[in-house]
Amino acid sequence: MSHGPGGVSLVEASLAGAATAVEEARPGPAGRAAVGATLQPTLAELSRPGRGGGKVPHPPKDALDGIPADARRVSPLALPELNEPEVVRHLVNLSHLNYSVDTGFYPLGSCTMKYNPKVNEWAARLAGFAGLHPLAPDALAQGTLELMHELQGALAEIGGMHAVTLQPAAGAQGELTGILMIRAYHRARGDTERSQVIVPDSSHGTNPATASMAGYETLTVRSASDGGVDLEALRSALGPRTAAVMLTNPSTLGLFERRIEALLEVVHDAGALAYMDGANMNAVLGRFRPGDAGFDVMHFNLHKTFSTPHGGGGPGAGPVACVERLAPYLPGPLVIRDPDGRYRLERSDERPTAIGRVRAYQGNVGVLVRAYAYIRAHGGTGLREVSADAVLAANYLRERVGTAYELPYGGPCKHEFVASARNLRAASGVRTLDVAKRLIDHGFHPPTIYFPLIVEEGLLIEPTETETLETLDAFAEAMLAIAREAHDDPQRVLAAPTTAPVRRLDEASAARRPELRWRPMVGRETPCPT
Amino acid sequence: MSHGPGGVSLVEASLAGAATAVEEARPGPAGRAAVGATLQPTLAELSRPGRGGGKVPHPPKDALDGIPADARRVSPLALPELNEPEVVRHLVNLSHLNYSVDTGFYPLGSCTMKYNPKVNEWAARLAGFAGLHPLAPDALAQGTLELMHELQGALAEIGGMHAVTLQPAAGAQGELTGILMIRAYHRARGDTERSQVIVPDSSHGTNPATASMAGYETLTVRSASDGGVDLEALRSALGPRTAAVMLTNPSTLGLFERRIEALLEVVHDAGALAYMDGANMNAVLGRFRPGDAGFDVMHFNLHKTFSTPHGGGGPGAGPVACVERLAPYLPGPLVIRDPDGRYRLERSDERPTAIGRVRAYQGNVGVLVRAYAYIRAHGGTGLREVSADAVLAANYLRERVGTAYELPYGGPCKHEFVASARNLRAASGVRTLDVAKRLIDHGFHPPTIYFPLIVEEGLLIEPTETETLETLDAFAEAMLAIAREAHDDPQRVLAAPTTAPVRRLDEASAARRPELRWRPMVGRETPCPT
Amino acid sequence: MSYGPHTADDRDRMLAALGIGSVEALFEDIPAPMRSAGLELPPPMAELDLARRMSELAGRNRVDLASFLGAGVYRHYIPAAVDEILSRGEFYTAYTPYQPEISQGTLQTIYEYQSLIAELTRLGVVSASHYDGATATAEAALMAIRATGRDRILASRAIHRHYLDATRTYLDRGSLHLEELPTTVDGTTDLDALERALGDRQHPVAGVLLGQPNLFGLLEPMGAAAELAHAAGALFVAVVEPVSLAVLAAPGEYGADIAAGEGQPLGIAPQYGGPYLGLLASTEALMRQVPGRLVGETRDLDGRRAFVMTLRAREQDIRREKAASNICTNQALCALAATVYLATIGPHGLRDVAAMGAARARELEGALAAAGAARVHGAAYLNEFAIRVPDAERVHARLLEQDVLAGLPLGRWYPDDDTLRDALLVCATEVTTSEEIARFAAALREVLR
Amino acid sequence: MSYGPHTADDRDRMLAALGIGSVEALFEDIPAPMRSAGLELPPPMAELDLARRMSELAGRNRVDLASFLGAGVYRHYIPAAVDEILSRGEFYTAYTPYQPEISQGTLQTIYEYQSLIAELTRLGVVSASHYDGATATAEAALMAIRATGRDRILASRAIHRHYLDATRTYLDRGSLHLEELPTTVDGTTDLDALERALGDRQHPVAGVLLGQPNLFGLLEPMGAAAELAHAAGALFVAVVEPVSLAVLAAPGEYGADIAAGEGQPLGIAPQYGGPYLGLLASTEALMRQVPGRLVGETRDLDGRRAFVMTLRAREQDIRREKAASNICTNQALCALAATVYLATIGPHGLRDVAAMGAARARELEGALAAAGAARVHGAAYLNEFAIRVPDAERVHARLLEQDVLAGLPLGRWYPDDDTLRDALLVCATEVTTSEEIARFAAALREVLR
Ligand SMILES: Cc1ncc(COP(=O)(O)O)c(C=O)c1O
Ligand SMILES: Cc1ncc(COP(=O)(O)O)c(C=O)c1O
Repeated sequence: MSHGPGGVSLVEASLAGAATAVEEARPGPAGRAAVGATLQPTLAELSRPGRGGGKVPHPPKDALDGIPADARRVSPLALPELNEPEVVRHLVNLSHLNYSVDTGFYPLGSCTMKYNPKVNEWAARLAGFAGLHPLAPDALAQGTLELMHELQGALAEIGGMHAVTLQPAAGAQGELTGILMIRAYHRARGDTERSQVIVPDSSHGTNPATASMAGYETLTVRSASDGGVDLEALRSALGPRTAAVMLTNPSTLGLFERRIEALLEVVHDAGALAYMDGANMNAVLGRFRPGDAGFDVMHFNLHKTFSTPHGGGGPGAGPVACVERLAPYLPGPLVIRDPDGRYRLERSDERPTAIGRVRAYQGNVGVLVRAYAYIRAHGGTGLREVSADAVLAANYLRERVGTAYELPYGGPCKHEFVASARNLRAASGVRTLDVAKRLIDHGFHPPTIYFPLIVEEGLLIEPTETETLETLDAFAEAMLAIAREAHDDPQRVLAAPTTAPVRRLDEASAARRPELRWRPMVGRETPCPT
Repeated sequence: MSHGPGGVSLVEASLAGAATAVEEARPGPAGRAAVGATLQPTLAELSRPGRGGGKVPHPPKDALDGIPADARRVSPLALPELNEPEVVRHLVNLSHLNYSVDTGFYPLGSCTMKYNPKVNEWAARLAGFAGLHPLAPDALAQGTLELMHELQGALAEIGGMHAVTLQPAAGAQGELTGILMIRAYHRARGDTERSQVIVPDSSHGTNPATASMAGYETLTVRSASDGGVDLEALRSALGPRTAAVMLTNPSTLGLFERRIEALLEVVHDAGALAYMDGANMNAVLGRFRPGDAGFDVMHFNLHKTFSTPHGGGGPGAGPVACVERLAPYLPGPLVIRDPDGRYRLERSDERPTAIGRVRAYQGNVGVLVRAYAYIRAHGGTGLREVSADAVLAANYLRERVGTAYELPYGGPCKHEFVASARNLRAASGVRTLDVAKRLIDHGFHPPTIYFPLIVEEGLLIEPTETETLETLDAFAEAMLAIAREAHDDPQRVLAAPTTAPVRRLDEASAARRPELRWRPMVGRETPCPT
Repeated sequence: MSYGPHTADDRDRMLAALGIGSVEALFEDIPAPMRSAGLELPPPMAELDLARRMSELAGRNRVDLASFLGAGVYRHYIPAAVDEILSRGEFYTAYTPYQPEISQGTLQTIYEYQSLIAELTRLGVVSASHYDGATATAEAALMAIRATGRDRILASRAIHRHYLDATRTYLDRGSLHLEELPTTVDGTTDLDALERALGDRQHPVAGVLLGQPNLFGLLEPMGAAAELAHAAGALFVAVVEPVSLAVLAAPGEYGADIAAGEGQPLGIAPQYGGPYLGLLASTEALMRQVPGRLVGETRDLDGRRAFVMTLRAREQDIRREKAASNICTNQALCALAATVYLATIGPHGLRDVAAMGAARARELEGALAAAGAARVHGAAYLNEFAIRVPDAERVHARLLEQDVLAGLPLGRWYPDDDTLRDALLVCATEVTTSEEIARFAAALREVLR
Repeated sequence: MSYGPHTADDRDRMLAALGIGSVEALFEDIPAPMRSAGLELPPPMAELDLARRMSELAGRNRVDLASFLGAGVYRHYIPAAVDEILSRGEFYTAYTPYQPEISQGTLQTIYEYQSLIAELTRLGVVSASHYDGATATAEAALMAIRATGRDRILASRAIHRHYLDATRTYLDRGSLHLEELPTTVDGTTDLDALERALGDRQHPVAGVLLGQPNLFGLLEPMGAAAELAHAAGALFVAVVEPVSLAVLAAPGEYGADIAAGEGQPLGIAPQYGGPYLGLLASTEALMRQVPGRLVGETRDLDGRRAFVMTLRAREQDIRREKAASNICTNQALCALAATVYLATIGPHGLRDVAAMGAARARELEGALAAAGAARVHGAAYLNEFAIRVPDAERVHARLLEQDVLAGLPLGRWYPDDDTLRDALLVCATEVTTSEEIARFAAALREVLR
């Protein structure tokens, strides 16, 4: 086999060959570049029998003599064999193929791709935090327990809630936790007929999916023309079978639910509980506390509101906060401060009403460490500044983008806003997807598109509170330029992206004939070199 | 001012504008790219009065009352004002403009750009190493002192020498240290007429520069046609005024000095001392010990032989090892192990013959930590494998490249070899510089070119011992392809690079009208925001 | 400290563009009575002060004991390259690769992760990636329920308690049933009981779950259990520890339909509980039941190979209430850690890790037995086992005073079990030293005296 | 552990291509008698074992004391962003930017570094970058000698001893002269002595070197000294501490021709001595005398702005024995650290750092005076000063037992000076806490009792 730099295998080489022909014909960093983004072979293609090793000492020969033959692995362990230099080079080069907050503006609506302070990364890696076993006795875990206790308190204060569990691993798991707590609440009251959960049609997909996962039937109510929940529609959906209503506030349209008082009143009048999806809390920090407003339970998305990094898709954390009457059902263990000032995990017999665990151990503590650091860095006043900056940026950008795109809903918006390319499509055939792809050529990560599903040709744009005015302006100008391009030169927009490492992908055949892994490397395993 | 993503200022924007026009006309990642390498504005251009802050607490208002008025700064402190997110984004994007060992093959002859193991980076950052003050009492520094003592011993063993100082900050400073020790030696013997240092014409520039810096006259002797030092030329240059001869072995032509026994004999016969530039020791680790051969003093380049990273131009470290008769002159303090097993720095009165310090404190200890880790990881046997792999790779590549380029010297080579594009130039007008630039388009860092100065159209190619055979083959193929291109399509080679973030630079006007800094930002300073 | 970017001047310009005088105007949509005036939280901190506070808290934890605690989370050597790659902003500050053209880094690493875990488990479809071992186990149970249309899960009581708890929580919707299978005196799952439970024609079983090694560190008769399950039309779910798969039979080898487990041992630090990585692999037949993200290979318009999220019709953002799971943000960075770990350690290294753990554990068994504490169970183990000591909680506490963390007192998790009330579950890995083992044994001898 | 990439098969293929049977054949050019059979060094270590060894050594150092030791190297808070950027392989595994087309990252950061230091010092030409403060000082002296054609340097004895030592070493070639200028009783350089020394018509002076603050932490009369130097046709070299330049007059303001100094305080960890960063800045008139690397702005063929190493005819690889210095590998990564530090901390932050150090130092002065140790000198100081205690070495050792690192006993560096024999040089920075100051004072009171 012949190989390129970093070991491009034959397979890849033929790919590269195909690409090279094209490369000559059009601009863009196709094929290989000395610096910048270059497609890479897979680890399997880079693997050579006999490479690797040296990380751990060799065990004695008889180490496995105690393992019965029928429990042993028979198949070869055909993992790739590489030396550290190739692994590192492979991954550094792959990293260059990613767009990230650390390299550019990432206005991905609903996801709050704001800057992640580096000191938080440093803190989370401290040996005292990172090395602590989740079953370590409380006496060994006083630092982390204190941090978690303080974080429980801070989130309760921010939510205007009574108690908090840090256990859920993400927003969606927070939702599940909250809904299961609601079931436990109704059940404890003997109120067992409630089998439905109501969500607005603008809600995030995790809301209805959570309701189903918890065994509820989902009812979807439509939004009013102003983007808020249609009060009448909600009223008629509600009834004795309603267990809960899940509202996102500010909503995934970036709007504060103006009729919130009336909505909560009808929910509670129906004997249902009100769940708040708090994923968008960065818009209202220090300005609106769901507990004060009458919500019963909510989750936070630490990886959004409190700036823990999104990690290419995770990890995050989704703590749940609730009012006093739901507190008995929070999954245990909570973190408790004893009168002597020592911290400990709650014992399972202390709160037998708790719903079961939703995961192992105490939660994504590494994420909690970062969120704690973020909250302490900002303090109460700083968090209020966060919401001011998030909302100001979104409204400013909305104003600018609105000169060329439709704005289906009135303002002010909160942390994000929806625009629509319906006008472009009608005039030029250029769709939202094309606008998104063309933004890539202009150097930006596209917004969330076609979401919420209720908006035709929707673009959900969230600038976040950490971007400079210069960046907002540059993005606005790119959006306007694309609108002009759609008019003057639609082919150019339809062909986008042309400057990314790859052009648009064939997603249809990927789904038709899923290729989900390297072909097995069976038989290529080699005996240990030593 | 209008700004682009990451805040491209007007200045930059007009540059970018210029680039964009061109971008359309030719392939390559010119202008802005969503991922990959994009030129960046400067920090000054990104600066906005009033940004930044929050890293350290504010001092009391009267903090500076004790400073007399005439000692105070009057000029504005017009440093850039940025928030952390912009700083990070700026630098991450700048990093993408660099070619590095972690992203590709870097056969820069004489520089030994081999892979730098990550565990060494981790180790050097351990708080116990990184946080230690250089004047900390010995009792607080036992870990680092033990490491340094063991490293002194290991380098003595590797060099076949009697004693070692770890103080010099780089190879060049090691040379200076060695030459000053030689002067001290002659001086101590009353031998004060020796005012000349001899170097071969193939030597690295630091050798003659060092001799001058130490106040010696430099005599350059020519190389023989086999690349080795011309014994007769050396003999006639030597005399009662010769203080030292500096030899690099293996030489910067990648050749082991075959006449080394005879050379050292004539040097010593003339009463001169023999300095060995040990920058190329990776070729002969465990196979040739300069002290055994009769060299009197040598330096190591830890950033080459022992794989500490080159850091974009440094830091490195250049320990000096010597035979017993020169040991009295090593600059102090050495690290000493007392009979009770405790480590300490030598006191200045213990070795009054020592030459003065060549720098402050104990050396680039952070680099020493990495080199120590590298040596311990390999052990004696591993270091011998290093030299085998380095030499095998160089000879293999030499064999392959030699099919299209001239090889001015016979083999075998050691860690590197010289090729020449003289044949290409004669046939097609394509020069070594053009070959180098075209290698960039093929995805490689070019070799060192026009060095050593004695080789016409020379390319000094050092594959190092950490590159795979696939990478060596791909590089060879690129070299051969370029030779073919030179023949078939010389314009293409002459126009290279076309896929790098910039094309060839106007170096002449840079030197004619040096622009060495941003225009001062005077007057843009703002009062502290709080 | 604020990370906000705006100067006063920037704010003024934006307000002017909006034609308002103050940012407060943008919050007037919040009904006045519920508008909050601020938060009662401590004041902001400069980074220096924050760093000091964080160091202080981290310093209050103790991670320097001789530790023999495993019970699902294992200390392993993590090569330095892993953290160096994970610290790259291009990876950790990106999000779910919705835009594949500028996300090939994340996409390809997920694809490589899928491939690596497929090879380890010998099961073709790997979902990248679930929250942790517990939720992966719960999702595996739900998959079995969806795939069979049945509602009854049998799970060995020797599966990690938290996994069982979480699975029970996930299944707690009235219509689904989870039953625990007892263990025999040798510590492994009672196959007779399994056969009986499967035999209930009235209530057919969707899935059978066994751990390998089980919570007591013991090797279960996976092949036999899988056969029984299949004979009854149920799926067989293996809850596995990934490092062990270097030396123990792969789930695909003994006929498991699904493998679930905790990926933490693959290069992820303990962190007091997470983030970790839920492993979930299944046969290709179950592909469309798989919850969570899948990445597939495809081509771009110019024919270049590229990767993309695929089979997305299973996911919540597309299918809402009909989705296979509500999972959205999950553990991509942890999957990257596992990818880098496996690529760096390699097949021989992984086998060395597993075998060295076994060797150390045998050394530990010998030393503890000599100190007076024999094993509880008779079955074979890999690198973890239970010992019997009188008054386990007291012994555990006394050893803690000697800076020995003597594993987990099993009575905490099995308070009603006479055999386990006096048991300590202890483990060893390649980072356990002979010196630590000797310290443990000496301290134990002292305590037991 | 070997990082070597070759499989046995690879090696065989390469040997076959070379037509040889063994790699030993490639070493036959080493004369047999000097061919070595191997090295007596310990055996290779797996990364796990190596990591353990390195942790063990690091753990043997003690960096947890309340430290008041400065003397040229200062503990400052380093924002986390600095190390994150420095850990990027693209920066630290590149080399000198010989190929500018693929080195714009390094080139631009060096250019930014030059600009930042130019602003700090108010001197236009900054060389990036020298080994440390000592060698930068020595190079500054050599620059003055080259620029004036004279051979005599006057240097205050209150410059850091190591800088003076290194400068003496660099000048030790027979033909050059270094003389020390005395200090007056207030601790600053004796200007009368300077004037006298400059007055020697027989032996004109090339350069005058003063430290600001000087080694004793005191503020020197830089303006007056510069005037005297210039009046005698000598260059004036200020040896400065960069953080102090946020609040103290810049060298360019008081007429210095060259500024030299130690860049360590700008975001670089102490590391027991290095790598650090030699600062070297000069007026534009001296541009062609500057040793080391200079980066300039230029354009590429398409008119894009780009950066390139320039004025290279001063460097050893081009000019060999005629070069301005032998410097080659130097401290680019440390210059990057300083760049990221300055960009992150900003002008206001840098002023806060300097002023907070001054505030803490005054607090320290008060506390130590109350404990019975008064200052030695009368001149003003910024954040470092000397106190007088009886038997300084003993007091220092006793305080060490209390985990207080009481600065530097100045008698070590000035053994023949009666005033300094009983002096401890102590400093405070923004990381010094009031609690540490109180501990120091309490322990000192105890010891002095
Ligand atoms: C409004 C909303 N709700 C819920 C979620 C789900 O949170 P997670 O992705 O953490 O599961 C998200 C995030 O993606 C969201 O934007
Ligand atoms: C042969 C040789 N000698 C000396 C040196 C100088 O070493 P340094 O760059 O560390 O000063 C080098 C390195 O660049 C070299 O290659």
